[in-house]
Amino acid sequence: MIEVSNLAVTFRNGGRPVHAVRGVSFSVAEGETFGIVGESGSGKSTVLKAVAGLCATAGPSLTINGAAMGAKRSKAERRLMQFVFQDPYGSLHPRQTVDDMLREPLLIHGVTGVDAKVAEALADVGLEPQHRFRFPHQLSGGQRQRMAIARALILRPRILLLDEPTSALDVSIQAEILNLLSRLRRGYQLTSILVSHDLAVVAHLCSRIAIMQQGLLVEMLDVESLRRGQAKEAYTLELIAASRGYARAGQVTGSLLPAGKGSDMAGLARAVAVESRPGPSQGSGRD
Amino acid sequence: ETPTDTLVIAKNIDDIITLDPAEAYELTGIEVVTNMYDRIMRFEPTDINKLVPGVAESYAASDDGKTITFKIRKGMTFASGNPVTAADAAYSLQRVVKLDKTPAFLITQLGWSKDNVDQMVTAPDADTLKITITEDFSPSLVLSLMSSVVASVVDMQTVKAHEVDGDMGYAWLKSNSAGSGAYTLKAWKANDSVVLEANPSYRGGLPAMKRVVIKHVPEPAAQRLQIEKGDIDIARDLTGDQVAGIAGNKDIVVNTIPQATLYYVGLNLKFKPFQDVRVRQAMHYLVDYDGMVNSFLKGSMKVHQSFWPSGFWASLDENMYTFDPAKAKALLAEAGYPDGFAVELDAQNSSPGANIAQSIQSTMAQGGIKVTIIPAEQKTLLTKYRARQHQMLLVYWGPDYMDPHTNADSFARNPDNSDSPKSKPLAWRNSWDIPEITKMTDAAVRERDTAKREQMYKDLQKKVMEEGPFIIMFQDTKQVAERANVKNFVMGPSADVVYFNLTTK
Amino acid sequence: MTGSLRQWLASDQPASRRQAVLGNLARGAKAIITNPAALTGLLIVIALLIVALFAPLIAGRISPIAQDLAARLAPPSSAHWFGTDELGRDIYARTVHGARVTLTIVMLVAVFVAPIGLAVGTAAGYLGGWVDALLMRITDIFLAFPRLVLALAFAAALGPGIENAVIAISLTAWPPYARIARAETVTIARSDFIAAVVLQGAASARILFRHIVPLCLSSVIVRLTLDMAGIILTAAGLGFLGLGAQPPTAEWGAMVSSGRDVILDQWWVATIPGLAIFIVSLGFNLLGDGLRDVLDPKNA
Amino acid sequence: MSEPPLIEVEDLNVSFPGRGGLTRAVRGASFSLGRERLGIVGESGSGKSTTGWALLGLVPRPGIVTARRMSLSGTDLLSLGESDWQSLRGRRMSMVMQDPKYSLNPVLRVGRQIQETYRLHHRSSAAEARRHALAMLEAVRIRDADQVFHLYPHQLSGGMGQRVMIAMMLIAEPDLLIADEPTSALDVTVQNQVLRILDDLVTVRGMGLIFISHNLTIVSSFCDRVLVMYGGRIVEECKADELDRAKHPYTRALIRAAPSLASYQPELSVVVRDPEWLA
Amino acid sequence: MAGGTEMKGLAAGRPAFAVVRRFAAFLGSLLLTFLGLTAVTFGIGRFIPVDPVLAVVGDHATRAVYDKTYLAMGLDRPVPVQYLIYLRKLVSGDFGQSVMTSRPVLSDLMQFFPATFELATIATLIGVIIGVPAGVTAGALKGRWPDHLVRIVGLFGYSMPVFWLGLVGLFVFYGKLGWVSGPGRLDVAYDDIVTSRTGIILVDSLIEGEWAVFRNAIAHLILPAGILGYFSLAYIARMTRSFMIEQLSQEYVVAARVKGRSFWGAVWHHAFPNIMVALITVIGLSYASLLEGAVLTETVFAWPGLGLYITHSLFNADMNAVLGGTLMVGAVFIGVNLLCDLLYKIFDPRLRTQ
Ligand SMILES: Nc1ncnc2c1ncn2[C@@H]1O[C@H](COP(=O)(O)OP(=O)(O)OP(=O)(O)O)[C@@H](O)[C@H]1O
Ligand SMILES: Nc1ncnc2c1ncn2[C@@H]1O[C@H](COP(=O)(O)OP(=O)(O)OP(=O)(O)O)[C@@H](O)[C@H]1O
Ligand SMILES: [Mg+2]
Ligand SMILES: [Mg+2]
Repeated sequence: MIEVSNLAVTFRNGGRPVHAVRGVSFSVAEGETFGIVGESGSGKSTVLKAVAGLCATAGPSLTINGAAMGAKRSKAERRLMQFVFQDPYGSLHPRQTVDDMLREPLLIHGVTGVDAKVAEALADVGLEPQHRFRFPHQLSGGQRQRMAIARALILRPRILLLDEPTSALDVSIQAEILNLLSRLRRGYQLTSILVSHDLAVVAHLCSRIAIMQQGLLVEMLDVESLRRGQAKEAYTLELIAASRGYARAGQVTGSLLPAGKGSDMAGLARAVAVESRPGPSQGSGRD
Repeated sequence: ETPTDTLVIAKNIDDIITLDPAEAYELTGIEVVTNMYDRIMRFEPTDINKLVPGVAESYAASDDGKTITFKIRKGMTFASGNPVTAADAAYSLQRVVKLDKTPAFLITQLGWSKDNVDQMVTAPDADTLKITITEDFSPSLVLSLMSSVVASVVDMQTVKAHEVDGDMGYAWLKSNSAGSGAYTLKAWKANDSVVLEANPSYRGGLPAMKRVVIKHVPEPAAQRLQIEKGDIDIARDLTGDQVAGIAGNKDIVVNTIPQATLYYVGLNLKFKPFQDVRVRQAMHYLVDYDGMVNSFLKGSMKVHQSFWPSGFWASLDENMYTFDPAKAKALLAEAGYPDGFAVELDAQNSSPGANIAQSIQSTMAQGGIKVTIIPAEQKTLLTKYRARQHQMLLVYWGPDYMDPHTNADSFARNPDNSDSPKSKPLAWRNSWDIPEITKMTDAAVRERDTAKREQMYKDLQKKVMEEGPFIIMFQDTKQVAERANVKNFVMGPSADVVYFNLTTK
Repeated sequence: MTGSLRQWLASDQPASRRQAVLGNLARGAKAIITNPAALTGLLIVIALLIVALFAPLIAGRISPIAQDLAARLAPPSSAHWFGTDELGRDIYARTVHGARVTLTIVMLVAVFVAPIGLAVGTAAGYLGGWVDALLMRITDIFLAFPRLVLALAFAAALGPGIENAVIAISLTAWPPYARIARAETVTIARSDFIAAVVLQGAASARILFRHIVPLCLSSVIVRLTLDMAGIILTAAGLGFLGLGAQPPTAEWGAMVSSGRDVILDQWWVATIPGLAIFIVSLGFNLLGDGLRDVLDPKNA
Repeated sequence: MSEPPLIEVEDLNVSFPGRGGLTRAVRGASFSLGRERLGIVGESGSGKSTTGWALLGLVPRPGIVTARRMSLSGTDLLSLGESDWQSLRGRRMSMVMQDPKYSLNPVLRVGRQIQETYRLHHRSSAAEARRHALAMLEAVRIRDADQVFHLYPHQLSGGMGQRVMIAMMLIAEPDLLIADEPTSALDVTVQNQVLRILDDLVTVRGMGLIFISHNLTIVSSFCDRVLVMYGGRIVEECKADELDRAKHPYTRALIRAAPSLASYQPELSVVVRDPEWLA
Repeated sequence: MAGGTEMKGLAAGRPAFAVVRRFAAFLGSLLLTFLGLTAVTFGIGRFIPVDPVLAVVGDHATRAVYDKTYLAMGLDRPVPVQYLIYLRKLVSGDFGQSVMTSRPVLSDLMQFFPATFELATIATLIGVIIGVPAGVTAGALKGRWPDHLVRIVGLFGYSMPVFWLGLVGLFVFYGKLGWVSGPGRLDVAYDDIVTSRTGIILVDSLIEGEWAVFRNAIAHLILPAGILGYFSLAYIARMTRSFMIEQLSQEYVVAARVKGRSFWGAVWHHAFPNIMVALITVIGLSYASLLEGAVLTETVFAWPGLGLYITHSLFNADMNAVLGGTLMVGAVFIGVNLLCDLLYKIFDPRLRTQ
């Protein structure tokens, strides 16, 4: 369904080129949920945005349903895939009500029966009719993210791109959203790509997981290997270890670490070395 | 407090654009030139009503009146030390004609041109200046012209020394002086000040005020504060209300001096209703002359309705019109405008024009005439006026020299009413086509019998007052506020007769 | 009745779009009313509106243009509450009627400045590239122009009169608005919710007008209310130079300037319209501050 | 040990008057703390941060703080004047905030910001303060401390920024550190390093630590004791390693709601809120 | 200004090239701005309903004189040609002659600008020295009485017409109290004591050590500068206040207090440095607008400044002077912008990296 080959994205940061994504290839089958994890600034969001056509890529590197996609897309191509953003506070227009925002895509595409469709979309994501005329600031974070999902799904896309949909939410809300997503994914037979830095979240939803580091796709795992900790790359192992919680000094880290494959401390030392190098930070996209 | 040997005058001087006597034609410019240059004929500060020889000592006209011979005063020197000779005088006049700047017409109307002026104006010897005219002008008019700003005598040697590319010192003399007057120019800083210094070799003796500073103070209220504080000696631009405000101040004396400037409304005959003389007369009855003069114009204007200001030879002082809406209505009804009409009045945007216009607007409404005021900057107003694009236009007019011909030439003469005439007198600007009256004016200027000539001008004034497209309303009077210790600041009816050299304090 | 209306408005579960919109207006209004400074501003502006609308009633039968040269420059008294001016006109009546002119100026400028500034700023900010470069260069030229020269030149070219003064002021006033709108657009255009609309397939025009402009509008409106005093005073400045309202129209700026000759003896002629300007700009400023607080989503 | 506990709080209430009436952010919280790691967990808006602010006397206007007792090593905090607070803050207790990007002054060099804390509490020369600051940077395991000293916050990565912040807050060697979600803006890998530093501080220096987070995995593995807050109340207090045996239904629901890498459950359990919990 | 248009080219990556390109782009935009300024001004010259010839020859001139002057001023040529001629002269540094002052426009500007500069600088200093602390205080104490006081006082300055304030100020401080000197730049007695080097009397008198002149100049300057300063104070205080409110809600301010900083310490040592960039913009803009010359103030105080000069020239259709003045103001504006850019980099390290 989605075929990404040798995707490269370069930004220009005040004249200085930033190679955010440097040749990433993967494919996602119809109905599959594909996960991407990696540290901050590794290019996860950028990959998603490139797939969505939100940023220019170097050369043709993307086919969807067999059709090559450029950065400029037609309305119909747009309708094919939708996006849910990380920040539920920034992805909703602050001066539009839920109703306005849900109507907008329907109006753009000239869909009829707007009112009924809006009501249906709200029900789908578990929002009450009373939320329909609220502004974003009158909604909680979880409700906002539901709203964003409703907006993404109201056009019945085939592909859903999720950029850390729960990382701004706390655990209890995260659970609700994750449940909602797995339900909808089944109901609508969506193909999706999920980006997160939380391995547990990715493992919960995805069947295959890509690990990114500094713009490169360093490793690809299926969920079973991930759960078992059968990774090759030190970095992946480190991620897995960290998601187990904090290992106090002298305490043995969970059994997930296979013997001889480097230890928590080794990874730490390397990370310290990387971190301590003074110089301009990568600066995350949010600002 | 001002220094004892310095006279400080506050005035709006933003009209100065040059201090060259061949070019200066703005009130402040002429005033400054008057104090820097002696003229062939002049009004002495000791008696500003009498035209007397200046640089000349005496004059004699030929029998046909076409040639006048002046004898130059002996022993005079310019501020530079050079002697004043007839050659200087001749050069000065020739220079004016050859440069042909704005005021040149004052003497070119005598029939002088670039080509003939060297023959018409000559200095046969160091003491004799001989001028010949080709036009039929009465000698008294010619003598008047020899007292105008263009008859200022410049120091030929000095000017020639500053000549660039044969410009006769034009570039230099704009902001320098080369005269034999009471003062020399120390500095002219545009929009700031003019500073004059006493000329020790002046024939009238060294002035008491060693320095005269004319400060640019555009805001009258600021002038008032300054004179009250004693930071200036003379305030020139106080309004009537401000003068009233300082009435009780013993340190300040206010002198009222009638000026030759007239305020009038021009009625353009291109605007249909004004073509009927009854409408024009009706308009005259719809102005509250006395009301204005007794209120906001108090002290700064007096009612005067003929085109030659009172206080001068041949002026007609009877006023025909008073504010009389009933009479106006009757006249308008007769002319076929019982309900009046709507008309635009262009007026100056600052006082007193703005207030006069509003008063006219209000009183004309009583006659059914709906006036819309279009305020404008003076220059905008004049541009429109000269293009004859107004309907009614409130403006002022100052004579160019002290002979009634200057105003008659403008108010009562329109030789060519076509759209591009040789000159644009006021009659033309108001589309007043008057072959008859033009002839009368031409006759008056030729008349050599003074009494007869006077009568002719009075008749002309009457005629214009009755029929003309001019609602002449006021004659300007200047109120000059002086510190009580200032004595003998001489100010006449025009800028040609403002003298600093007798002033003491 | 009022109680149920209040409940209907205050409901956090509106049943219809209309109720939602009205409810939001009501909440905004309440926020302004409960803020003393904003309320003062609002009351002043309302008072100005009332005075402007009902000027003939409020001024009584006194005409703002009737001259009485005999009673000129009279101090405030029971006959003339605010005294009379240099042509004997009643300053009270002129001040009251002047509210109309002032309001006209203010509203007309608003009508010109906001759209020009918004259009230029948002287009430049959203479209970027050469459009941005070109529009911003033009903005810079206008910004680098001596403002009064520009205003005077336009006023002089168009001829005096309120409308032309308004055009002249607007032409000089829009560049800062364009700058604000552009800066805001640049940040808004980068935001996720705009990306969301892009992904839905909306065309540029739709994005600009339905999504970006409404967001810039509030800061433009706020800035506009804060600029009101400046606008009135610029108009007054033009009036001072003879390019404002035409006489005998009562316009506060022109009234102040015509009273300046007598300011030392008859203070009221210039001071009273001056105070009127002060109070009105105070009103607009307070209201503007209040509006900013209300419109700012952070404070909602 | 006769030493009084580091912190004693009894019946702490914090409320904010606002447009919609009074918001009660903290309701009757009581706890005490020794030289240990105390975790506070709870969902967003449950009053975790507000509790921290109250301890520092920095509840923003117009918040109202009341308590029956609030003391630091026996010093009554409730009766302190502003200048007493100032000498207390930074010196006796301090706070590390969630996001170094917003909590470091963007226009000042980090070295200066670290020194500042020291010089606010110690009369010292610039050179001495600098020496201390450099030592502190090294203590939080920043190599090339000399260079980092001269950088501006925007030149630091998130992990480095967080360490700088810790250095800045600890240079005056406070007895108590409140860490308000100090790692949630960080990558998992960096997160561990920061935790390690905090850990050392408690174990080596004997500092008291209040660790605020909503990440149960971290809290349970890192802290000694855990307070669970819900709606401004402390609904549960237990030992960290006994968290899986928690009694309060909210705590239990919270634990179950998190997906786990180790095991897959198709449907995550959702916290069903019971109004009773607030009673 | 420096938008940094995106360029996709090989050269883009090479730093030396980039610097050259940036500089060229900057020069280009500068040139464009000046071209735009002159073109618009030239257009205005055609628009205003004043006959430029009339301004020279006066109302009473004859047709012949008028025509001659018309030709001499080159007005018979098509406007674009006139514009090109003007530009060509400009390139050789010739701004033309002013009709109103009969002098080269350049020397006029050299006379009028220092007066304006002196006034604007002192006024801005007053605005900054009082306005910034007032704004900071108001912002820090938002909603309390110092805030209200600053806002009301500021608003008063914002709303009172300058000619009203100017005249009343003269009346009170000059007329009644005698604390300051009246209109003009110097008393007559002090004229011509110091030679004009910079045209800025304060500086000139200091150079020659003429303290009496210096004192007198101050006495004249203080009131108009105070009144203009009041305006810029009102504006600066208001903007400072809102910047301050914004910054005080930032977390680093709280962090500073956690460290043990007092409230005011956090305000001045932490929040304040962060509003510098925005503040510089505001101050720069208000300074630039004062440098344009304040016509009304200059009128009331008989201050021979640029505003009066340009306005007066405009009303007399003295286009050379207006063009020269406009270019001067444009240059000042651009200069102030550049200065601001420079200062930004000093005050905000985040802007330094490029
Ligand atoms: N619009 C942009 N302009 C310049 N650089 C950008 C832009 N967007 C992203 N980058 C840079 O590209 C790199 C990858 O960014 P991206 O947002 O894809 O990372 P991420 O993996 O999603 O990180 P995070 O976990 O923080 O969201 C980063 O170095 C970022 O600074
Ligand atoms: N300055 C304030 N004014 C009004 N209400 C406030 C203020 N600060 C906090 N609150 C309210 O107090 C309550 C507790 O807030 P607090 O920040 O302590 O929650 P938290 O547990 O730290 O949440 P999070 O995990 O999101 O940081 C919330 O309902 C919040 O809305
Ligand atoms: Mg991302
Ligand atoms: Mg918190």
